[in-house]
Amino acid sequence: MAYFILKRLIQSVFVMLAVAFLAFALFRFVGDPISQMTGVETTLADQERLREDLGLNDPFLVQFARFTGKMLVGDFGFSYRTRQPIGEMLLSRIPATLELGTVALLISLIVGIPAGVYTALRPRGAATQAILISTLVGVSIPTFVIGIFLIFLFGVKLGWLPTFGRGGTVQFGWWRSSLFTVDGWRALVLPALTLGVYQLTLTMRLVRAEMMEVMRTDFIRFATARGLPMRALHYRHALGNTMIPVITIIGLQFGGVIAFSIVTESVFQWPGMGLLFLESIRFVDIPVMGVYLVVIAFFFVLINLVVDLLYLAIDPRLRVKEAA
Amino acid sequence: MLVVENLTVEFPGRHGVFTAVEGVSMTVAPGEIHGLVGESGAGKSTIGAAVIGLLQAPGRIAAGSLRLGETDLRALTPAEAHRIRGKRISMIFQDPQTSLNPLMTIEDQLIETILAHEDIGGAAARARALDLLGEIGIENAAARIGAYPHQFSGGMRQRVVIALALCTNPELIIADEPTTALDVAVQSQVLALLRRLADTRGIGFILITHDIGVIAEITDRVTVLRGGRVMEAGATAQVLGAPTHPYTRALMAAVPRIDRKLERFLLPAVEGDLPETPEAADEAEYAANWLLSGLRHADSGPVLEISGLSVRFKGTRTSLFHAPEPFAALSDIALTVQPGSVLGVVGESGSGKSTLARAIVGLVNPAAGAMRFAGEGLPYGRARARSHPVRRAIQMVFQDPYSSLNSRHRIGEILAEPLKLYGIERDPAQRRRIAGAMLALVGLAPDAIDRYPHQFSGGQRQRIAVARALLARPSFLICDEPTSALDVSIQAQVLNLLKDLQARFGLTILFISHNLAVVRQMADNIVVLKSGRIVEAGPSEAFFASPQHPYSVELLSLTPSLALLDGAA
Amino acid sequence: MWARFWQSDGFWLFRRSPAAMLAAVVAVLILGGALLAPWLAPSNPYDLRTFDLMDGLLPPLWQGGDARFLLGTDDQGRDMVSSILYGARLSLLIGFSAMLIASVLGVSLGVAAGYWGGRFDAVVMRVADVQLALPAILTALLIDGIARGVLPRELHDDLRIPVLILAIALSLWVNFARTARASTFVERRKDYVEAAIIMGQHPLRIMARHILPNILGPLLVIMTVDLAAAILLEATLSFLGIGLPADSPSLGTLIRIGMQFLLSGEWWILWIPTLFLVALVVSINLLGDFLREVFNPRLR
Amino acid sequence: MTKHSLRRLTLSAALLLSTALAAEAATFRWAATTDPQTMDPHAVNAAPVTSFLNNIYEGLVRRGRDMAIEPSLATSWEPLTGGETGWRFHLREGVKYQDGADFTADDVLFSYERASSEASDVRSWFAPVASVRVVDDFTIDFITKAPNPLFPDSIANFLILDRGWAMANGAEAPSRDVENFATRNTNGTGPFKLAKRDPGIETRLAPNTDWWDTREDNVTEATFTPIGNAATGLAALLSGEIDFISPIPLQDAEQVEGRAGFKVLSGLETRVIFFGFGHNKDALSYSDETTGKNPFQDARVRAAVAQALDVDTINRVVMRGKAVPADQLLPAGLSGYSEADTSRPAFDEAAARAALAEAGYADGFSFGLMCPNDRYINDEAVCRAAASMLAKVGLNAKLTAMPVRGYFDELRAGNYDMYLLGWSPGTFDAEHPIRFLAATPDGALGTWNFGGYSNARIDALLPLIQSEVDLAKRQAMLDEVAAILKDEAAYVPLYTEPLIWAMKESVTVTQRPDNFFMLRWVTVQ
Repeated sequence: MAYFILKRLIQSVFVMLAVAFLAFALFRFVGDPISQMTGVETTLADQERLREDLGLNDPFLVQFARFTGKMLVGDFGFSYRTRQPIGEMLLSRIPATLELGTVALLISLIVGIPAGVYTALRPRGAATQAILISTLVGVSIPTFVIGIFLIFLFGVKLGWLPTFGRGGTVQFGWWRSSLFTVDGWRALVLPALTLGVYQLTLTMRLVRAEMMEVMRTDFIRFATARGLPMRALHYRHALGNTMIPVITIIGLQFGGVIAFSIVTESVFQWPGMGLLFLESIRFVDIPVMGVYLVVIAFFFVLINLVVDLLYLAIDPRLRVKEAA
Repeated sequence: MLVVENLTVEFPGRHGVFTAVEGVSMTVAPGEIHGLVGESGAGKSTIGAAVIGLLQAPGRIAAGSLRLGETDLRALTPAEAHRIRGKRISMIFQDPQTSLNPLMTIEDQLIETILAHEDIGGAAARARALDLLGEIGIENAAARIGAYPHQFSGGMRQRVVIALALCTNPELIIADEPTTALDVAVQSQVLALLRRLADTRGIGFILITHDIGVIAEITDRVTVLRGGRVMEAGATAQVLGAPTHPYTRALMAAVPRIDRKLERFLLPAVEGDLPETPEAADEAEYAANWLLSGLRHADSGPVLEISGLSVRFKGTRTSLFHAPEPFAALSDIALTVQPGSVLGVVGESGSGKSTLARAIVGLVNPAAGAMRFAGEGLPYGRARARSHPVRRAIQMVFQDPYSSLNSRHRIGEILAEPLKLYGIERDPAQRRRIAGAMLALVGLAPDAIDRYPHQFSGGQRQRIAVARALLARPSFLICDEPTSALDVSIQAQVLNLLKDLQARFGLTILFISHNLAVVRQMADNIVVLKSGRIVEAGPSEAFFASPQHPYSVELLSLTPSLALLDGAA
Repeated sequence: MWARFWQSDGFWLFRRSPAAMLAAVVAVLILGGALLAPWLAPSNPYDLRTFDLMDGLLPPLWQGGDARFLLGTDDQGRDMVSSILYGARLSLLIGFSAMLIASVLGVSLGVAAGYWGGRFDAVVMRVADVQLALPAILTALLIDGIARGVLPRELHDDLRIPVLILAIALSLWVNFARTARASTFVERRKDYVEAAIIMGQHPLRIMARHILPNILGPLLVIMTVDLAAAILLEATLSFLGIGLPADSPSLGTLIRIGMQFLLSGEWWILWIPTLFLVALVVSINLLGDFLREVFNPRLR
Repeated sequence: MTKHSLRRLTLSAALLLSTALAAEAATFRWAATTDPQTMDPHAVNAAPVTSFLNNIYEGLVRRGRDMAIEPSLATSWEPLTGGETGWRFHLREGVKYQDGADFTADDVLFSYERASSEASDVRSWFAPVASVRVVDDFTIDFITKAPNPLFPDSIANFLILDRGWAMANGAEAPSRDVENFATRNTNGTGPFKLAKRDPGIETRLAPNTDWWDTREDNVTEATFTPIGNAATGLAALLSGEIDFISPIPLQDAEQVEGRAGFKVLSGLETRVIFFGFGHNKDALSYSDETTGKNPFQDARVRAAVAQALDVDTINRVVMRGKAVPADQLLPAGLSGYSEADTSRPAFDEAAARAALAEAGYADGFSFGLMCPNDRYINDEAVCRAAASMLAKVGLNAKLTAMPVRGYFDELRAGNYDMYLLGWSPGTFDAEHPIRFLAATPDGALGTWNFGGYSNARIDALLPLIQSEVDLAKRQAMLDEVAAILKDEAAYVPLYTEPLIWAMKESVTVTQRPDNFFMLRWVTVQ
């Protein structure tokens, strides 16, 4: 167990370093930060001096080494755009993204799993077909179109929900949460929906497929032969056994959610990491992009770890075996 | 108690309606074990499913009546039918590995089942569960009840399954191949348990099996099925003792006897096989000559010598500090195989039979020991060059004919592969010619060459597998449980084939099986494996006459003897 | 061959699944329209000479537009019909090539990883993790950047499409790798593979001739799903500003352009391409579902 | 002089003036596309920053509703006499910083040193300055290297910090790479003070109650939110979550106008959009046919380009008629705009083809056209329109539209044959574009003259223009430069960019052509 976790953590460091390297390799190509940092009237000489001072003329590897070296001692450097310390910037943005992602995920689970079970148990029903098709349409519209559409429907036309931002937030230390005010929740609904649609469809179809398979296994047939109540059959026995693959995919997807929140956040002006990242790209804010990527990588690693631990929790077979 | 009258079950399908069971009638009395015997496709499982009302869609009962006591099972609404399940009729499935929910402790599964049918407290339910486990022979049930299925061995698991079927005190239990997946030792115990339950509790059983041995051992009455129809039915002793129907006779003739070695099984022709035409004979002849021309007999000296062979698998690492315990699959194996002889390797599952074969062909890396083939030292698995001549000289026939042929390749390609790979035959046309002939030799029609594996029955596939092996012109053939996945009559065919080939080409064979009876039919010498060690070795006949090692003795005693069949065949 | 297809279970199921048939019809229509765009389209939206700013922002015919433009024109005076046909052509080109590259890359890595296991497997899977950690937009930027950095300037414009394709492919290959790996693990243990190993066949030959054909089923499903995903991803990327230039629009780019007219009353510029895209993606996904059924007999 | 000439630019503003009467107190929420990246007035010379900080800090002079220079922290100023060239500023007395400190000449000196230091991004404003001399607490001299008539205009955005405050908080120098106290904190003399700064998310301002000037606004609290996505911003306005947004997409103006409770304020920015050419390239980089030579070096070809472009249609369709065709590198009305010749080449395909034929390109040629796609209003659409028009006379533009983030680097690297650029003169004077766009590049001058256009006469005139005190003479020289640029068709000016603000009916603002948003003129009913 301890060994397992340790192994994962070691791998995770590798993954993060690799990502940092990739990220860094790309920065030089995104554009020239200098022309973004200086005004139109700045002379080329002044620009050149700034470039020198920022160490942008050093060889790529030197820059990378400096970047990682500092990061290892917890110094994430400063943003070219706002001159702020990046660690601070990210801390102020991470909660927004995490809350958005989590709620989106919850929506997708709370709706997706029952829907999946239903459609699995009545594969030929009209309702099933309706659900399947409509969700398909849902995932076939580009996220940004859905987002804008929702904004104008619920924000402008009906005026029920806010169109941007996080609404009322509550501060807990560095964690700024919008989960504790009605206002915050109202602001959360649309972005979470937009972000959740894809997950929802995926979860539903996954649960459905797995359910249909499990329902044909011997132990379900045996349980049926023992005349167990149907709900116990469906939910305790069948659904339980679909969870392993479902969790795997959900885990992967949560990473995807965080990465993909970029679009949603930019549409809803949601002050999360994704938005920060877009701004940084537009501004060639190299250090911010670098740190962002490393953080994302870290989340992925973390999620993978959690998923594996969940396996152990769910499936006794994976736990260390006692002698039979 | 259970009365089935001319039951007919149909499966409407793409190619019209398929009738799985037709006009079958049978009865089961309390405390009686009624055996349904037949080969795959005989419809025996379908009958069981029909009785308990769990026919797989789109199957439906087209005609006939099913009555359990006063209840007309066909008249029940789905809800009522579901209430009857478990309460009055229960079922035992073939594979204990898959028939328990892996994520729940057996305690939960038992209690859940009991409470589903009886309104007693959880404590009472638990008490009953404990008694039950005790009754079906699980030591210190109190401790084990909290365990998960995977923590039980196969036999124990099957007992748990039985306990689950029992815990609601049903009148009728349908046991579908309850012992097929188990070792002989366990098998006999489970069978004994069923018998006891029938006698003590007066439960009626429908015992579905393909194994006449099992039938002979415990059933009171038997119904012989073929293609969904009843061939013959009656009291077991009477039916097996004096079979009237030719199919029953054929079936029994095909059963390998542990008490004697037959030269050949006589059996009914199976459709799809090669009719005895002169052309076919010529073809077979051609293949035979081709083989003979290529077979170099290992001149004098043993073909295979193994000494001190050990194989270890390293366990999964779970701790940072302790290296995992290696698990010894084989330890200190020594054996020799003389040219033209058949060495039988017997043992229960997990005894290391297959590991031995895999070590010889180089699929696993031995930890220690020496292997010499035809006098030459044999490199270990990973060290063995892909081009090493022994890769041609040693060929293997696998247990499962369904997975040993690449289902995406035509038979022609599959057979041509060795010829091509070993550079035995350069010209494609010629390769095809030889492959075709070889098919004839193993008794398959020539048109087989352009078909795909899934278009053949298990037995035919196994013969194709043999053909593929022969096409390498091997001097040594390893057969790993070649027939254990097959119906008896098919098994008989394959065994015949192997016997013929062996006799004709003096093949040297390593024959692995868990089934002593089968081994006896093939082997000149015997090696008995137990948990990775050789416990006894010697000439076959001597072994069967008077086994030395207690384990061998036990094995022999447990294998169902067909003494009461002696009237027949 | 054909005979086998006609009476294959797949085709039989197909004839019994209205959804699949409808989807197939739509997909075929769009595909045909896209392939034949140069002959079907009233004008060539890539040829600057053929359209005139004067015709800009004309509504569809039924809203009193100009007879020449069935679905109206965009802000450049480009015929929507032509733009959509050519756009679909481009989207499909990008989608297909990206999907193919992704599948080749992913499958070969996945099969190899599943076959050899051990260290190679570990490395491949960690690389996959890294890939997942990079948002598609970033991969796109990365490829684009490297291409700009490495290749001569005059090539850049011709590069946009390849770059986009590569970027999308790179963000999709992981799916294939994981699936291929999983299936290979199963096949690897099967006797026919071991038989081949015993015979001493070359590992690459075993993977290609023996394992690959047996794991195609699930892969085919992913192909369809990812084809749809690729087309959508292309749309999203162009929304994030790293898509195709507006003078050679894909469906995605059309939608991105259309977004500007969400409120301005010229609804057709946004919604017609969107509807078209949805129809395309949905039908592809439906076909994917259908294939999933065909290749998973247990689900029948 | 600016006063009368700017009238047409500020018509809208004038109209609003009447209604701009202080009503009861109100909070005000507004949004724009970009967040001011810093609160340090000398760290970044970018419109969003300067515009925003003008609400908090003040300069010696400021611009009124009509862009005219008016007294701010300086009450009056006059040219230096007695051999010295430069300007003397008489400072306002009794002005207090928001932290209570007194404003003195020393702060101006400090701010000058700070703003002209190496770390500053606005130091170019002080290129002409030789030295600064504090005469007394409320008098200060700016000595310039040469006579500089427009110096006071050129430092309207030179904002003053308190020396004491800066020193005390270690903000002596502008924060260039690492933030300092002044990056997120302010201490100005202006009408508003920073209440809350949440970079990229929200910035809140509160009125400075003891501001020296009389208030015209009635804002009790002002909240600024950056909203990058145009559609989202508009939605936020229409749903009533914000009171004001700038800018909104042209094509949406009508819709917003049509809605009850909302209004649109559209004027002209001072930015002229134009095409430039690679004058110093001896061969086209992206041509298929013409190799080894660069047709754009031929003035006739450049003129043909100008004639082939139907700017009116571009304006009507792409710019929704909100722009105004331009004929020079700065919009009509700004100081130094050449009234001598305000004609622009008429749209005439035939003539264009003829000109091309005459230049030896009867059947045209292909070339690379570079455009940004996120810098100017509908920039990409304009380029596409232009490309299709050019195609009709045989000039096949290969259009590359890219994000601004890499755009200027590409231009500096010479990866274009023809490019689109917009220019807004920081000094609102004709000298500015000449200095940056027409002067031969030498590192200091012509830094945005990517095509390396070079004309000896212009180079000669520039210093004279910069130092000429007599406005008539100066204008004559400016006219000459304008004429040269026009004959040589060095650039092809298209139009002056419109400026579109949208707000609730209840809001009254003043729109200035420099697109500065001044809270002190905001009233909310």
